[in-house]
Amino acid sequence: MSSLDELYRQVILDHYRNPRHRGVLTGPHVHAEGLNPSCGDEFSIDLKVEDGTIADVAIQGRGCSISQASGSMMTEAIVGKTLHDARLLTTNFKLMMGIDVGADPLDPERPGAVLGDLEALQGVRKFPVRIKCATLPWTTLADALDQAET
Amino acid sequence: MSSLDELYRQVILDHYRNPRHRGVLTGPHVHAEGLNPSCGDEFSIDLKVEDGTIADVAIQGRGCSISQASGSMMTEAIVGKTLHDARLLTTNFKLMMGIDVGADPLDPERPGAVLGDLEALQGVRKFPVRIKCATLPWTTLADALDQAET
Amino acid sequence: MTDLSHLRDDFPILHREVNGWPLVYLDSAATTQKPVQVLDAVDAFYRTKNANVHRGAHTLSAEATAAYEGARAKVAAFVNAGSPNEIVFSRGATTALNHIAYGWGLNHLSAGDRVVLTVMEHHANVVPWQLLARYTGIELVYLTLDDDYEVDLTGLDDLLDERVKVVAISAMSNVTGTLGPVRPLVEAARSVGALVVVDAAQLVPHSPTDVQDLDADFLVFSGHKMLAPTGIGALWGKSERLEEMEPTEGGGEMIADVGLYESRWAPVPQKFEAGTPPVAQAVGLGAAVDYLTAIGMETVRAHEHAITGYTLKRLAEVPDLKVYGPSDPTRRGGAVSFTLADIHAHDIATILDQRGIEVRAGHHCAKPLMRYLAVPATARASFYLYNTTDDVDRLVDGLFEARSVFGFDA
Amino acid sequence: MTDLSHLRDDFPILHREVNGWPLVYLDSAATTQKPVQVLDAVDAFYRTKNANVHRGAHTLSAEATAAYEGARAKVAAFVNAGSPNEIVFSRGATTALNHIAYGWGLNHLSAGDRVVLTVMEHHANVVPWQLLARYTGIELVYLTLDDDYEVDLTGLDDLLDERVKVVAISAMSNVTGTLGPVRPLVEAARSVGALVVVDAAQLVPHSPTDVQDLDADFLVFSGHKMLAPTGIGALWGKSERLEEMEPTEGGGEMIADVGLYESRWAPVPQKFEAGTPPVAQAVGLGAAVDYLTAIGMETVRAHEHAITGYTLKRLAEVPDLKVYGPSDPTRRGGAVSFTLADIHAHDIATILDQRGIEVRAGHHCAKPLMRYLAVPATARASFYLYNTTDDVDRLVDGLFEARSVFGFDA
Ligand SMILES: Cc1ncc(COP(=O)(O)O)c(C=O)c1O
Ligand SMILES: Cc1ncc(COP(=O)(O)O)c(C=O)c1O
Repeated sequence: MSSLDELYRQVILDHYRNPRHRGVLTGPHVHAEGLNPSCGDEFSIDLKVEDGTIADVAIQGRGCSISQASGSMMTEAIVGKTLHDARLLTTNFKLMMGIDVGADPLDPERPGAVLGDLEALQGVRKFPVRIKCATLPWTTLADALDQAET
Repeated sequence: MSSLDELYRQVILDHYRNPRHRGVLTGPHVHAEGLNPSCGDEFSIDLKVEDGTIADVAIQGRGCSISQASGSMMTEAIVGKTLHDARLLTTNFKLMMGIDVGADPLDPERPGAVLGDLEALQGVRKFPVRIKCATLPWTTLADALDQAET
Repeated sequence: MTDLSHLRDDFPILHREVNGWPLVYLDSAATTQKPVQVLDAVDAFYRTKNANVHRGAHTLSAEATAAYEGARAKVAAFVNAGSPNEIVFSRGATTALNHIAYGWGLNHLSAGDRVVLTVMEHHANVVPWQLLARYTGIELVYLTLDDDYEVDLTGLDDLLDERVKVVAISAMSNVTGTLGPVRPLVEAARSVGALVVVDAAQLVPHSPTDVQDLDADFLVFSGHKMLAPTGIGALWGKSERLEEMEPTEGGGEMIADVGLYESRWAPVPQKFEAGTPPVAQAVGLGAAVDYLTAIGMETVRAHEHAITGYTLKRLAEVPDLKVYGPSDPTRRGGAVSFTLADIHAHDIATILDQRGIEVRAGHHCAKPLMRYLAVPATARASFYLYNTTDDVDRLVDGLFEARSVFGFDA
Repeated sequence: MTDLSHLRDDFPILHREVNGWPLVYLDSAATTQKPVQVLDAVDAFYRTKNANVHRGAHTLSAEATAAYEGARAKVAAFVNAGSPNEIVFSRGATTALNHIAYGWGLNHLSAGDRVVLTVMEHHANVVPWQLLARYTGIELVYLTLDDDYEVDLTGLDDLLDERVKVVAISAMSNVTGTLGPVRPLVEAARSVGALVVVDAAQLVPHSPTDVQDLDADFLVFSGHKMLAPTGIGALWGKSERLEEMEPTEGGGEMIADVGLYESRWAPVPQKFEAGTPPVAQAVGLGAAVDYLTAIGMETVRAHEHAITGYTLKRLAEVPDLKVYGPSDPTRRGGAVSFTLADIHAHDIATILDQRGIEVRAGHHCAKPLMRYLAVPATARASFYLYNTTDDVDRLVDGLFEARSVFGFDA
């Protein structure tokens, strides 16, 4: 497979064109916004947290296929997870992107560790300038998780 | 003669160490000041003008041997001259320095054209960075002449 | 089309490969590549006459000063300035615009005064005025674009009144290629006594420029966008304007005298060149000006009109592609922004980059314009004298691949 | 003495002649010469990866950005900054000091606040504060020198009170070679909550520098005085201080978002780097830092102590010569200012230049100091790693010739 085909997997284009959980939440929720100033990509997230678990999520954003697909896939991966597992997932995602987060890869058997569909994004790693596209939703999520925990 | 010897003629060192007409004038006179910002040389001149003739002159200043000697020699050359002849001398001096003043050299027979001792300064021409030292008194004089004429 | 392809040999970088393909550099509006003539001039300066300028009585310093001031004279001649003293060297167009906003604006503008801009301005000609507004309370007013992406002057008469003190306009947009209507604005501004500031960062590199003929008050540009090194640019100002301006930086060289509590300034242009200037970079700019002059700026412009025309024609063959910019290639510059179907500009740039084709994607430091055009990002191909129709053909091939990667029919 | 003479081969200019003599360059305090390693790094950048930084999704832009940010990391490590984000690239020390005065000072100082300077400051660390005084009404207060040209701290306790908000001091005088007492001043300033700004233009090139250990708030230096190209310098600031600082220039790159009337800034350090930065020059500074690191800054300093000591010893042989600067060569920098009998400094410089020896003559951009020392001008020999005792011997021979030209006994 050429690196372009690895980057633009079918599932990524599908999420780009049909983003999941798009919109805003009503009722109590936390909200966070992220921006990539160098390229202008925007991402925002609403999280509804119940008993330490992500009960619902909604996202909005504008940007390239990578950032938007990453965000859409992220919503599917975190909904229903505990805040803790969502954090583990964030760590694991960044590790997959080759970002040194000062931690080892997680035991792939742990629920928070399973990237699933998100693994389609591993082709991004070969495109260093696009890594920040893929991680924008995750840094925004981290922000929302911080809020949810305080 | 080496170019250094040409530059530092005995007569120049003599004027540097024993500047003529040093001081200030009392009574009515015009006054002008000049500064060479890049090297800090300073020069000021008082001119007493009677009937269109330079009746007396006094100078003050600090700086290198070239600027100070040029000023001292200038006082000897202009005292007793008409304003017009002092201007001609200024032109001639600048021409000697190789400065394009948009005029031809003057007839050497004309009283205003005779540089006399000042010709000792022609060695400066070989030292382009020092030309502005030699001309500082003359641009200051030009300023004073402007005032005397208005 | 004027064939300048023989010049490509002067540009070492054009012979490198990117991702296994020969480089096609289509990002000259961001920064241009450098010919060996410029690189050699800079190198030779360091190897033979490097010294600090203006301060020294020694030979090296005199030679360095002559090289530096010689570059000033070349730049002055290149834009037909009235005198080399009307050229202030700055780090680039951005710094120059800030000098104007602060150095002139802080001392001449006050609350309620207006500065007229256009929505197509680069951030460099927006943010300094916003910063100035914080300190002075001036108001910013924007001209918009018409349907063919030209600056819309219809409302100008209503807009211009005695409150307007400055009109600051880009002579050529780095996004749409639109030529700013400098002449009509100069005329209109004069009628209310306003100053005109021209951001010529995209004009001077690409077109003959005559500041006396344009008759604005200030005009700025960057060396790195015209074959010269990074770190150097120029601010041209009419003598009277420069005299009115206060220095924005204090330090060595810009002074006549420094006391403990007060100082007096050196004459223009030194007054605006505090500290050790970018000497070698100025020398490089001088060499770039020599290079461009030898080719002839009319030739440069003609070549760009031709290649822009060819590009617009070929892009029209790509389905779902939309160009943002004037349609007549002879009435615009060689920065061509576009979108392609629902493929985001960054994805286009990545796909092209895989084929060694370097285009820019994003907001191009013109967020107000992107909002005005209601497009989050565009891809942009921009040209200079070293580009050929082959480059354009490879661009178009790449765009067809982008379509196919994103599942569109070729 | 540490023999670094093998390094001379790295400096092409040292092989040229001046007025028929091999060049003896004794003006490194004004600007240093450049080794081929630096010239090659700059050239290679332009030939292989030149592009604008931060803005692009393409390979060239990514490579250029990596080179630029890599240079920032090198510079940060060189002065032991807490993080590369504490390094702001600027045009030079002068621009950096202006950034501090305006960017921090305008927003934190007001009428009656005091800034403490010393009489030995370079204009770059005087005029920005004077300009700030115009806008804010702050007062400047000066520390003087003692008999051995050291900063006199005896009156410090009386001087320091809660009005003092900033202490801005040179870490090494470019005239006398005096080392500014940064440590005691940091301690004293802390006691009244004042900030410390260090002008390290002459320190960083010549001595190991550890900003965390010095513990000041801001520290600035210029690349061209440490083997790097002109047009680049650095502002180091503690993170908290940089966060408190407002941008002094607006434009591209320094923004998070730009609206028509308001904008939001990018994070530090981008917030202070509006427009296209001096990319290639930063890369050159990175290469210079590599070069100096390979030699070792301890070695550089030891070499300069040795050559300064030798110079002071040899100058003592010249009758009627007076040195302005501390007498202990290990407690001072390698800038040696002097006068000789009644021979004006410019005449000394010209006579030396006739023998290919380049020294500086004048006020050295330190007019307050010249007035304080009551001397209109000095000649100055200043050294760097490429100077040898032979250079000093030729200087001394030249000074004897100056004596003879001016009619003194040898
Ligand atoms: C129209 C325009 N103005 C100003 C600038 C700013 O130039 P620089 O980044 O060289 O300061 C640019 C380039 O980015 C530009 O295209
Ligand atoms: C002590 C000192 N401070 C500041 C400066 C200013 O540096 P630059 O001219 O590189 O901005 C210099 C050099 O001239 C200096 O010697």
